[in-house]
Amino acid sequence: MRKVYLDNIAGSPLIAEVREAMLPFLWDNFGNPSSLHDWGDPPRIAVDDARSQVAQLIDADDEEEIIFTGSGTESNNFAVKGLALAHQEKGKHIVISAIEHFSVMNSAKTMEKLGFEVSLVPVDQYGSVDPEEVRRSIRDDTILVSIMHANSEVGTIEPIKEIAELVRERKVVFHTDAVATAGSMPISVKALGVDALSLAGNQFYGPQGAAALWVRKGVRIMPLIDGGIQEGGRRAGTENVAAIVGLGKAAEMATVNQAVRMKHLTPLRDRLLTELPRKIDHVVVTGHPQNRLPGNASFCVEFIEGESLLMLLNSQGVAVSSGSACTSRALKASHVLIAMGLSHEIAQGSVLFTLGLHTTLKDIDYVLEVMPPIAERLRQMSPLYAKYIQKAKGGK
Amino acid sequence: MRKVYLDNIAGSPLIAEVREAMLPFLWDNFGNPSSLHDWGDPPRIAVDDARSQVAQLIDADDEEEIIFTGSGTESNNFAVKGLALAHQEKGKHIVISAIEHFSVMNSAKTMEKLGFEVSLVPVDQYGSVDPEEVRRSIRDDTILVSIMHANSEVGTIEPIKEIAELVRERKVVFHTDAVATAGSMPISVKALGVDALSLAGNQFYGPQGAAALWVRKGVRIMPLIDGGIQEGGRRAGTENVAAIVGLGKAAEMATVNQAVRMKHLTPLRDRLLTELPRKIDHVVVTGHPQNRLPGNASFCVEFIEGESLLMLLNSQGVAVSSGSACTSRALKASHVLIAMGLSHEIAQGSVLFTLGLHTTLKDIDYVLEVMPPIAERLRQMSPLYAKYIQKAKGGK
Amino acid sequence: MPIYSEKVMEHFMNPRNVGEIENPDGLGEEGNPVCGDMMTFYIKVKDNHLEDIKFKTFGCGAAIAVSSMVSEMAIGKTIEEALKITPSSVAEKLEGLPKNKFHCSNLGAQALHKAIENYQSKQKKGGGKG
Amino acid sequence: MPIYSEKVMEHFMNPRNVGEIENPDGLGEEGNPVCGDMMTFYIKVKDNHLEDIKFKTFGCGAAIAVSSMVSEMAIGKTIEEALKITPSSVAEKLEGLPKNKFHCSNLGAQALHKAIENYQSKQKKGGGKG
Ligand SMILES: Cc1ncc(COP(=O)(O)O)c(C=O)c1O
Ligand SMILES: Cc1ncc(COP(=O)(O)O)c(C=O)c1O
Repeated sequence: MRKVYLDNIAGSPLIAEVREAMLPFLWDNFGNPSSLHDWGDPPRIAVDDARSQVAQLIDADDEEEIIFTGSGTESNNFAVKGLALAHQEKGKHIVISAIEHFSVMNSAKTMEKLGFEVSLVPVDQYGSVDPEEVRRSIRDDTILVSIMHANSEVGTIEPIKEIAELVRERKVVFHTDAVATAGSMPISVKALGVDALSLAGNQFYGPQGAAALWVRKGVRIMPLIDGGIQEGGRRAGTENVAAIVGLGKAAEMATVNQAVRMKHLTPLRDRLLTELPRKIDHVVVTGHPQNRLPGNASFCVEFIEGESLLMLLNSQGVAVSSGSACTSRALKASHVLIAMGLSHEIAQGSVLFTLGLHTTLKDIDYVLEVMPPIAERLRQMSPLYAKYIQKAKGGK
Repeated sequence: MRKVYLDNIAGSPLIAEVREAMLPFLWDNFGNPSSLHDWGDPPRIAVDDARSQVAQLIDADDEEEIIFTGSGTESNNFAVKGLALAHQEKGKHIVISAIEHFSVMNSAKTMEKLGFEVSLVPVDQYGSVDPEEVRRSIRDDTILVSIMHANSEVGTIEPIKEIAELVRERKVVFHTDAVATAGSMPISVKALGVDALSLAGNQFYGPQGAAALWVRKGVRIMPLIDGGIQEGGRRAGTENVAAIVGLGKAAEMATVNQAVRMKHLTPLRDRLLTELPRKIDHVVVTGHPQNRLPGNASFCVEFIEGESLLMLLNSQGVAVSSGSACTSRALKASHVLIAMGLSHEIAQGSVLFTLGLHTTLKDIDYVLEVMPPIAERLRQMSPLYAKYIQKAKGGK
Repeated sequence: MPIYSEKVMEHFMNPRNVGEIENPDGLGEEGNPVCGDMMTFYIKVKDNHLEDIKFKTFGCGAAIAVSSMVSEMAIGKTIEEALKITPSSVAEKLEGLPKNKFHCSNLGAQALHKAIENYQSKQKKGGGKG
Repeated sequence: MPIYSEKVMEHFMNPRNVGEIENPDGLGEEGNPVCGDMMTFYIKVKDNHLEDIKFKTFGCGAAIAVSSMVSEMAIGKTIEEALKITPSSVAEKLEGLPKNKFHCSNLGAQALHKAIENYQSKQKKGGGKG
């Protein structure tokens, strides 16, 4: 059976160059970058190099603005909690969007428990944040705004540059979660005009275990993880050298190959976005029709629940994910789909294809071939579909 | 030139079995343990297995009590901050020892900033904590005691079982940082009687990037890293599967081989501890003479500064570390040595040998051969030594 | 371990008794779209026995497997026997369900019981035919 | 990069002018054991020139290399020239010092200056010989 992996958001294979770069630091170069003897030199040099590579990926002038962390989730926790705590003498109000990743959303909730106040900026039906809405939500005691660069569940890219301008006018610190975009499309922290930006290597063919938070020089932040003075005292703990090296290499490869990669992904994504609703009735595309991640095609298939769809696709060799309640371990439908105004019933039919470097046109065509009978089969079992049909008949 | 690596505390090579276990999860099995399709199965099974292996290493009954984290530092931050925040309705007083690792020490300092109060329990000249001192420091509003199982800089093993008994009597939560001991000597959380315990794979030939906090069932803890509901909602972020698998395998190997490893290390350590002070005048052993880590031999060489000693040893192929001010990036002599009552002058001469699986008798003898002339050379340059000699002469 | 047992997978891939019964003797609905699982059970009763059962289910793998298993367990049984089918006995027959799926997706027994109640209340009203 | 430049390493491994001068014309001490670096400079002055310099240093690689470099830079210079030697000019000659080492370990110039001051104050008192 054909194997078609379209769940790159959940995990993706390392590219060969990243693997090669990491291997020496997993085996022979086991030293600690802090060590003053010879064993410390290769890891120290390698971590410095990786810092430059990551700085370059996001067009940061000063590589010391890059703080390595362990995951995108950690970067977001660090940003939200660390920036809020460092600026609390000015106020205790935080603004985020209603469709942030849980790592931002729940960090903000934790800050609420510590006496902060959080406002959620709504999104429209495409998952887009209106900069005006952000501006309106800023108060005199607002100290932090965090709006994601793109939402990975529905692919929508947010107008960060426009938002940043308005936030800067109010002299409020602005963080963006760019985990879904960094390495997948060109990013310049200078052009965006943000103060802090999260990115993670596992989203662009780097390994688990290394991510980064970029914080503009001069912007204060409180550490999330205290201890030794690694990362300039901003993030403690012995460096995960192999993973950092992998992140650096992945950043370098992305800087070079981004344009080619986008050219590869976009037509495949567009084919899926246009053809699937043609092959299956009652399928809605979720997210923005144009402003979306190059590898993201997301839908809701009406009258069907996502997990059973996912499992039947899996039985045909196709890996996808879903934002349905049953597929989430929290057993709640994606807050992103709900924030976009979809009903719970429709949100349950969520299916998300995240394409990658290895995705081919044949893969897409295979999905277009196997998925309609699966949808049909589930609809034949669905009491919601039965009701719909009955109504439609009754309506005639 | 002979290469003698005696800085295993800073980093150590992976053992072959760990490497083999990790490789498939770095390359082919790139799936996400949360994924419901076939790609999710191997990582999910592997993470479950690792959890059992780690539970077994520390004799924990329930593997769900194991929470994977990214580093020993993170485990300690999670323990101190998470346990304190979860129990603050009872009080805001925390007790730690004066020789805790910075990850515990500075987490406690952060809690001070958030309105908590911290008491430091002193240690004696050997770095031992007196359980009575701990008992005396507990107040009605004490909610957390954190005392390390062993100090990795001076090797001293603390009487955790005795301390735990006294703390339990007062119904206070007790955490121990066992990063230096877990995997290096037998540990049973049941026998120790603690409520939470930190451990890290990189201390027993596992990889960077995976560590754990064990928390007894029923003991509340607040997450340090919020987000998705990985690790039962207690530590968010996509799992670093390869590292977790490596930690699990390293735990399994340690469970099996601990006794043999200790038998290998102890005589080598003892040879260094007895012979070095014989070969070089004015050398003091730091830490406890008997209750110490099997691979730890630590000294202060009087009239000499640790970094220059370290660099000259390095020029002879020997890797060690030091607790001198110059070797620390914070430029402060080890707080551990100072807490043990050593003068700054003597603490500057700190040198730490941490032996490992690969250390041989020849390595030790090589150190005993090359180190005396190095010490002599540095003393000939030392104004402190000159003063000492002058005084000694004057005294005659 | 994989999240679902082999038995669950088998019933999910080949669910028994999917469909509707025209003019059923009893009909029971359970669940709602917020939690993501909805089931409708149709029963045909003869001589106090469940002569035929059909169901339609909108929901996850567990929900579909549970519905299928419930229908298989109940078919041919007396009303009294069928009312003894519980979520636990269904989960057991399925060789276990994931912990977090137990409550939400394991609504099959309730849906069947509702269908039976529906039959019984009609009986009371209409004098019955069973 | 490695933490120390090649030049620092070279001076650390082969420090020039280590030792003491009996009955020096000037003696200067700098540093303390808390920060971990201490230096003693001895000078011999002739015709207003630093005819000989020796030092003893307790400290890190940087401290030793700095002392060596300072002695090499100052030897043969006039008092006035020697007083122009600054921590920055020493660091420059050493092809750089790690940022965190700059202040603590770069005491060589001060120790030399103290030795010169010591010489000068003796001169004032004793009428001098230089
Ligand atoms: C937008 C966004 N932010 C943060 C994260 C968190 O990443 P991780 O789970 O790897 O920590 C993700 C993960 O997919 C994401 O898509
Ligand atoms: C006793 C102790 N606790 C915690 C740590 C922190 O470990 P890491 O730097 O790997 O996070 C160490 C590191 O050596 C340690 O020795």
